[in-house]
Amino acid sequence: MIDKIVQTMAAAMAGIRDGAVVLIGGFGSIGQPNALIDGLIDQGAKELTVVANNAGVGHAGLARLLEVGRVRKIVCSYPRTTDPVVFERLYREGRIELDVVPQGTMAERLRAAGAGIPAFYTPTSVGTRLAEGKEVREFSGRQYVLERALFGDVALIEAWEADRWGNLAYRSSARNFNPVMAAAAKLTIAQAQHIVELGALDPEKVGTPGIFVDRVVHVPYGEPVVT
Amino acid sequence: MIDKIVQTMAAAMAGIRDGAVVLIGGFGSIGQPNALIDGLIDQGAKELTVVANNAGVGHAGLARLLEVGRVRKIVCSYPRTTDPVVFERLYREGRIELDVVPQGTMAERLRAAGAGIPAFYTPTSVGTRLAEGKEVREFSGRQYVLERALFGDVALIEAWEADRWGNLAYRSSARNFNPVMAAAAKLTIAQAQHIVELGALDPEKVGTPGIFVDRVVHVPYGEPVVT
Amino acid sequence: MKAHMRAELNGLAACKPWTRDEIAARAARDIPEGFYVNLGIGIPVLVANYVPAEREVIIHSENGVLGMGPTPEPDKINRWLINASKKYVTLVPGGSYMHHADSFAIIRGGHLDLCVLGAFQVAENGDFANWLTSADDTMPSVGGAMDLAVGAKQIWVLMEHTTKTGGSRLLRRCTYPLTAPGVVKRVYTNLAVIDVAADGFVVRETAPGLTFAALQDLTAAPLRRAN
Amino acid sequence: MKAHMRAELNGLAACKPWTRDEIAARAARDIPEGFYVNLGIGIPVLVANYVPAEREVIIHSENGVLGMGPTPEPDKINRWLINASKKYVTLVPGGSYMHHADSFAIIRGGHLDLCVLGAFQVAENGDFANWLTSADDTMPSVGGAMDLAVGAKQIWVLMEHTTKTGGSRLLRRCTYPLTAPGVVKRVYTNLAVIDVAADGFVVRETAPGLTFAALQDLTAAPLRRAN
Repeated sequence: MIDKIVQTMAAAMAGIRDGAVVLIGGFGSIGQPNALIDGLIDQGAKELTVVANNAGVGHAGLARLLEVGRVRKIVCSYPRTTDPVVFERLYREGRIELDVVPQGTMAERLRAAGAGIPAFYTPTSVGTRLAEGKEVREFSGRQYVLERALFGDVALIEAWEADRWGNLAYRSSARNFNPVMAAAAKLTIAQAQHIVELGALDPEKVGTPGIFVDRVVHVPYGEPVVT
Repeated sequence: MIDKIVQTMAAAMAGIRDGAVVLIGGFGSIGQPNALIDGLIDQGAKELTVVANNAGVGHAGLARLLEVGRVRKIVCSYPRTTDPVVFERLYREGRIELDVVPQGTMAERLRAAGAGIPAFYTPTSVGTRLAEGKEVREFSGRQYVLERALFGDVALIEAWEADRWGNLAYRSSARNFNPVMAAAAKLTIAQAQHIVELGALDPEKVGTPGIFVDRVVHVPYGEPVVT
Repeated sequence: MKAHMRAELNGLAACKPWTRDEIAARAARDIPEGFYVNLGIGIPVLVANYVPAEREVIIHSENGVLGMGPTPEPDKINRWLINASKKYVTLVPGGSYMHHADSFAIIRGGHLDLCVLGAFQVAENGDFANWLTSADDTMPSVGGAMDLAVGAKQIWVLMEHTTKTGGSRLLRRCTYPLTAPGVVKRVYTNLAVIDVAADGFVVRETAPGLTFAALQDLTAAPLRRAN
Repeated sequence: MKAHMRAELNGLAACKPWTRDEIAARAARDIPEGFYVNLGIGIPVLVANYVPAEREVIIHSENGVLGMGPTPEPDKINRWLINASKKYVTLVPGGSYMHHADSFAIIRGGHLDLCVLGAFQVAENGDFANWLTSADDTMPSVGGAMDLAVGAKQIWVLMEHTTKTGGSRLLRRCTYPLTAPGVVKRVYTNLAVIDVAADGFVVRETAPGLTFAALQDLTAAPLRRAN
């Protein structure tokens, strides 16, 4: 019997190595797998490259991962938040590397990684400093930059419901980056508010089929707090 | 009030020009918009390029569109069917052009067209005759071919449910090419078995949001027949 | 005394600049029914409050919401539903959710009729800058702005006409790093509604009591009157 | 009398070649629990019937079905649910539906553990041909074969060992146009189970009563015995 549900956070985090590229779902705090981030802190992997839309708020979740010094580099679209105190200090002190990627390009690069597309052309950022040094090519009279797939060694995902095959369903705008990140990593770990019986999820609204998910942890934390 | 539901097939087909590239949804007869194909035959546009997974079975639907001489070229992955009599004759007589595209490449080229990606690299077909004459490029030690987005002037789509904003929900494997084609065309026309009130579709399982749909026709034809 | 300050004293004595809400309301008036619109952070998000109730305009939020409704009553908040500014919103009947790659496929693929963005600077050639105020910003945050700028069919900018120190935000050429070149179609400021035509800025409307000459004095690029 | 016909008389007198169902059953035995598998048209689809009921193997069909179950009872057919061979199938609990681009993202993105395909020819270097029997086929139909061939983690071929006229389908080099170069890992025929190793074909098992020498006589490429 396939059972991807793991009973301890330690089991969920097993095997994550120093230097790993870690994709972290969420848009702000909605859909962000905070319990898994805390699990990763306890697990101890360091020198990480984190890919996430933001760079942490206050001192919890992603900000805490940065604060305890585990992140060498962050790839994100929008480090500015209501309280980016941790990232700001590390960045100013030159203790963290920042790679700013347009949000849609980040989403598409992750999607490409999951879909077996090594590279694609996009109009986004042409003629701006974010296209500097990149290959630019014309198709049908318009210019596009070449962007590469963005793979993860690990993806940390948050979902609303999960079953033992790792099928995930999301809730409202908490879907965001989670499905593309789940497909883009070698090892995908999901936290879910609810574990349901196999067959309980509507097959028309599975947001991430279990083929993309390796481990599921039950984390019924209740309502997220917008930060 | 936005109302994309049209009352006549003539209104649904208005403006389709000779020479148009017409994307036709479906995998075999499941999810294939046969009523719209008949409407297109009545409308009269000719010299069409049709993009569809198959090339018609027997003498109905897509096969009939071919048989009445409206199709100059077909782009498909699998012309061989249980009864490809019409396509086979036209092709042998040199009266129709055939462009065979691997099924996944076809799906991805359509998805790219809808997503603003003019071109991408794929490993599919490298080292085969379908890659002949195409740009091949190496990424991380593996070879890939460059494929271009595949745009439609018109898309003919079949859905299970639709509302007046053009939101579509699909049923089981009838989803297939319909969502990517809906997004890849300038003018997208959908036939739906059921018209529902705005708000009746579950927002978590809208298969095609109305932004991709221009016109909806109510065609409650019942059960499809596998051919 | 600098030219713009003299102009402020001369031309603005009798002038009532539009408030932020009035700028938003003025732009809302120009959005036709049936438009699919994305509203950026700042004054743009206020536009949603001013679309007439009987006019159906469908609002997209890049974090995966199509059909965004107004701020919920405090006791009716769905804590999984936020907009791109990370504020609680609602979903209107006919709305739907999608993941980030699908959301940016809508944006990049040219499916939005309009995107309304804030900006630091707009140039007479349609270039604009809204993500970095100088070359050495410590928190370069691009978000989805570059994708929206090149993807939507039309870009409007809503902003204050001048900086806090009175400098013009409308320029011959942007001095801040670009978000995208040549895309802005119209600018709504607290002082005027200005089209960006092939040959530069064209004033369509000025705030009550503001003369064309006074507006020109406050603007660091030549203005033309609309015919 | 040709060599292969002599061999047939000599070596096959006492031999009981496996039937199509036995080939499928033999392959099914080798599929581990938890594998995500795509089954091609022909003998491969029969594999689904022989996976032991207690072993969970998740079957993918490229037309957007993950978790395909057996043929339904005639009175329980869902007429919107077919497989890639356009036959009615079922969905198992835990199954889900997706559109074609997402389905081929699973395929191309390397998420399938195994793809079992039919073929006309397999070469000792792992090349195989399964879509065109000659250079001038009137109905070149590639379907999803090329995507599957390069996308799945492992490719097995199930086929008759020889053609109807007795020619070997296992060759030093393919003479038909390739589906993909260098991808086949194992071949199950009616006469043997053969690995495709770095240095060519390695026989793991032969049909009851068939000698290695007789098998070699029927095979147009050198065979080695497994250690």
